[in-house]
Amino acid sequence: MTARVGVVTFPGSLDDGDAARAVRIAGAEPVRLWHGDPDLHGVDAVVLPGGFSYGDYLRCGAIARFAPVMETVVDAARGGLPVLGICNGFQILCEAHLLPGALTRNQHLHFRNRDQVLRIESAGTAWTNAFQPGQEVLIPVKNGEGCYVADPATLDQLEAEGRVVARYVGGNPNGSQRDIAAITNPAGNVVGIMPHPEHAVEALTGPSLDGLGFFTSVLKHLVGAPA
Amino acid sequence: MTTHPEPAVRETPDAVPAEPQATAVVPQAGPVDAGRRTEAAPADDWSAGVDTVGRADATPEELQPYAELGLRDDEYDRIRHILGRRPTQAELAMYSIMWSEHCSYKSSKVHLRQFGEKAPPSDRLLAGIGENAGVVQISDELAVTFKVESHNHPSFVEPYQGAATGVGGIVRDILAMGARPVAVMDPLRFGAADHPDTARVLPGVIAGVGGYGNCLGLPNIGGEVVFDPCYQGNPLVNALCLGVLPVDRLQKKDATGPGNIVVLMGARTGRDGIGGVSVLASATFDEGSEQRRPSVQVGDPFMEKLLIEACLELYDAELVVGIQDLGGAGLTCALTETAASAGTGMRVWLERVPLREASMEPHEILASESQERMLLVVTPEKLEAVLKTAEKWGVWATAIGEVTAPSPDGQPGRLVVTWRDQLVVDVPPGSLVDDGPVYARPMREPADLILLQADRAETLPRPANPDALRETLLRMIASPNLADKTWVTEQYDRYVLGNTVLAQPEDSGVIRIDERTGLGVALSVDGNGRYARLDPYHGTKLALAEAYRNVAVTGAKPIAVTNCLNFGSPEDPGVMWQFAEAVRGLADGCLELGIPVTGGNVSFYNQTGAAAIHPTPVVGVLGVLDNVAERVPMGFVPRAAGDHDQIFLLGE
Amino acid sequence: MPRVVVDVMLKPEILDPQGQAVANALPRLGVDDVASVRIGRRIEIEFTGEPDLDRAREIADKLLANPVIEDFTVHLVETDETAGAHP
Amino acid sequence: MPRVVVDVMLKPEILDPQGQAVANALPRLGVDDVASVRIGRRIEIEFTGEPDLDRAREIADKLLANPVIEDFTVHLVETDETAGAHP
Ligand SMILES: Nc1ncnc2c1ncn2[C@@H]1O[C@H](COP(=O)(O)OP(=O)(O)O)[C@@H](O)[C@H]1O
Repeated sequence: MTARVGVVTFPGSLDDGDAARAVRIAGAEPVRLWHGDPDLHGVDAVVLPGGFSYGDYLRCGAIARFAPVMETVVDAARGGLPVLGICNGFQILCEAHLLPGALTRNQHLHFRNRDQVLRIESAGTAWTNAFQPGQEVLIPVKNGEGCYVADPATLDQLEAEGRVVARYVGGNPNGSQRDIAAITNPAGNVVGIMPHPEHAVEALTGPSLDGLGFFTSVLKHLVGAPA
Repeated sequence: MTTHPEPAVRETPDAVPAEPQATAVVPQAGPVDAGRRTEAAPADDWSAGVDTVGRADATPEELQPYAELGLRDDEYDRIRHILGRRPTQAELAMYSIMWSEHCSYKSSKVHLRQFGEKAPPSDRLLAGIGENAGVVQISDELAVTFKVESHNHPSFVEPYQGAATGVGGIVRDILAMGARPVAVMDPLRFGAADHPDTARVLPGVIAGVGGYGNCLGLPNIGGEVVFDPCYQGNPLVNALCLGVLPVDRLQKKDATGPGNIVVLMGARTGRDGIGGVSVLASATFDEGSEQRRPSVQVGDPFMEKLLIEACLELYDAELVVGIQDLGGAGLTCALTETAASAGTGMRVWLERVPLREASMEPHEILASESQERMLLVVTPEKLEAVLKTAEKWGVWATAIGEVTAPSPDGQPGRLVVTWRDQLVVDVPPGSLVDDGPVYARPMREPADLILLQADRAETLPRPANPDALRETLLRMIASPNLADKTWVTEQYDRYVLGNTVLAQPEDSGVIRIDERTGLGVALSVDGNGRYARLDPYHGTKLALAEAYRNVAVTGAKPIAVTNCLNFGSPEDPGVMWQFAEAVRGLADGCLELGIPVTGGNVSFYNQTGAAAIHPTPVVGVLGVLDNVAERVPMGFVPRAAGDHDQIFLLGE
Repeated sequence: MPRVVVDVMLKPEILDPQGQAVANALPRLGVDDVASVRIGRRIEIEFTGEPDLDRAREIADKLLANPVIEDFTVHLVETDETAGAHP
Repeated sequence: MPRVVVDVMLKPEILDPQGQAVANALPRLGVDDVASVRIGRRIEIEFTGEPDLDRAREIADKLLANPVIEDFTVHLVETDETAGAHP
């Protein structure tokens, strides 16, 4: 049975099609989920894609968090469902308090799109088990509000528990504290990442194929997980 | 946004009377509106000030501010002749907008004809000049559409919003053809790089182009950034959009089928960009109203994204008969163009238009340039489904009128508009769209051209030794025009949609259109105002040749051309000559290269006082790649095992 | 130390997509009695010496507000009135 | 009609790059006596009925402010005190 990975479309989601394509290339079946429908249609994992949900008005992710689908996603995530939030999805996960901290305006105040080297710090999550710890990957970053902040105690706790999943290497594109690019919850099933692995899954359109690992990881995770 | 506090949809089919009789329909204010509508004066207060057709008949001698609206004496006389009476205020506003240079192309029309006359035959062209954008077939099933447009002046006044709404406007043009917008480009011109005002304009424009395009989810795949003091008081912000459609999804703007319903979809209408017709304020308008008429439109890319998805869903379900975007001339243009191109009439109840400010007057509603709106023509049976789709995507959709039959004698129908039971407009739509003035303006080669041309490249001193050569090279490298553009292009998303094969810093952007077959297109925009200033005919040909080359070197076959012609005042014979030469150059160049101009845009009056910008034709060329995997990127690819590429220089 | 606060709001006739998006989201939180939401900026300026309202007005005019689309007001607050200090 | 105003400011310990950018630009305008600039949001809420401070506080807490990085205050203003109305 191929795994079924849901991709949520909020009003203003932009990378939902790309996330679905990445899921497909990784060998799973993408299932499109609609923000207004609380039913997850039995998917095995969920991706909250990038974009500008609700125009990113007020704060990025602040309004999307209240979408009907999010109530189910939050509950399911607490129950162990693998959830990956990419960019806007990461912002939504923080707003929904599935992940600690917040994503704020880039320190240099500009939207920035570039190919970015990341170091995978934790290969112990549902979305990074295909990598080696310390492995460097090249993935596009593109955001205006990607600066990760949290209070020092939270940051220390993330570090101590090995929950910093990836860090920017060779230049921090947005001023994130401790160069943090991705984090996870204590259980390792929920991951938020600012850069866009779904844009690095094809040689023709991406800077590398490194993004694929995030999607193949969850398949591996699902096979290993008890049904 | 699907949880509008009320359904986004507020009219049902039976609210539209079958007969084109004036029927009072009280606009129902929803909760969101309620707060803002409370300021509205009762309807009766307004009717006193509204200029109706009856009043116009009864007061033929009333003085009207047509000159302030930019209409000449003879143009005003023509309007009176067409109508057989003086126009109402609303009609006057409509004629002044539709007969403006911007909408009527009255100074450029006689020249632009060459694009059609000299166009090489093409069996790919599904829609050409005159449509919202040209449509070119690229395979049995697929077509692409692309067009470039200017938003120069608004971007000088308010760089962020001006540039943002420039992107929004061209995207709606593409959407109106039935296409999904898939990429944007932005040819830009600024004043001197170190001028303080450039420090205001440039970051705002870049942020605006990025802010709108990024939020819409359209990759930016190329453009230009050029600095020259001639653009100091008049920067150029041109925006190009590319769209893709299945051949059989091509949409028309024609308001065919009497009895069909006219639906306004998208944002609510506010007082955006009606500065031009503000002299028409009625006596009942309170003091301080002047400042309530912003000349700047504010864009809402989120609304536009929803509008795109809603429209595409409507097209795929075959729910619309005709569609037109609302751009420069707002409802006026959309209503008259859709009716005129079908030869039908239209009956519109203006008070049904959802407003942001309840105190708006009829001529303001007709002239408003509020962004993110589309006009649809739908059959009565499908209205319900259309409104449902709008509701799903959280955009307003309101039935505001219906299509009426041409007159029994075969004459086209009339556009009849009422406002709370008052007849405010009764015109032949074609008179606004097609019968506008056309001028063959005087032209004269600029007097200083001969002096400029005398200063020939051959006579310039050349670097004579290695040191001089080094110095020249360093100066060139330091020139803002040759410098790295990363500061700009990093602010644009080039990855979204996952089909960008080439983008900055490549010569052309390349977009994959069909994931299955690898079919794709390459696009480049180029222009050189300095060449065009020296010789507009050849300068324009050079711009075409450059864009053509940029497309060809990726491995694509160039097949279509779009253009944006940025010039000074057409009333200046020197500028008019430059314009005519540029058009002739582009038409001749296209003939020689064997590709048609499929559309474009003219922007006149780019000048500060008497000083015009350099004539700046910007030319976009589109090419097809049967398989984007075979595209040739710009850089030398490192070879394994010490193999080396050979380098050849082609041409002189 | 007192601060100068500059409130910058979009002119009433200018579209406020942010406010609109928030207003549309409220019913989902069970809030049905809000007629409109407008979102602007609040800027707190601390001077090295005496707070200077005229100076603040000048800064607002030149830098903080865009007079084409925004209006602003300037006023003085005691430090412990500011949002930052009183959650 | 009175409105409720919610002022949302970044917590003092959170870096405010926008405010800093403004502060850094001031010397160029000849302003040398500003110690710091902080930029937040001012949200004006109009209720359909009586303005409701408690309701506004609840909205602010749930939606308008992110408690991880922001503090807010809520207060009532007469309409003609708002920035929008008094340029
Ligand atoms: N305003 C812009 N928007 C997007 N891309 C741009 C813009 N300006 C320049 N570029 C891109 O940057 C690259 C370099 O531009 P330029 O220096 O003008 O190159 P060239 O001299 O080859 O035309 C090109 O890929 C061009 O498309």
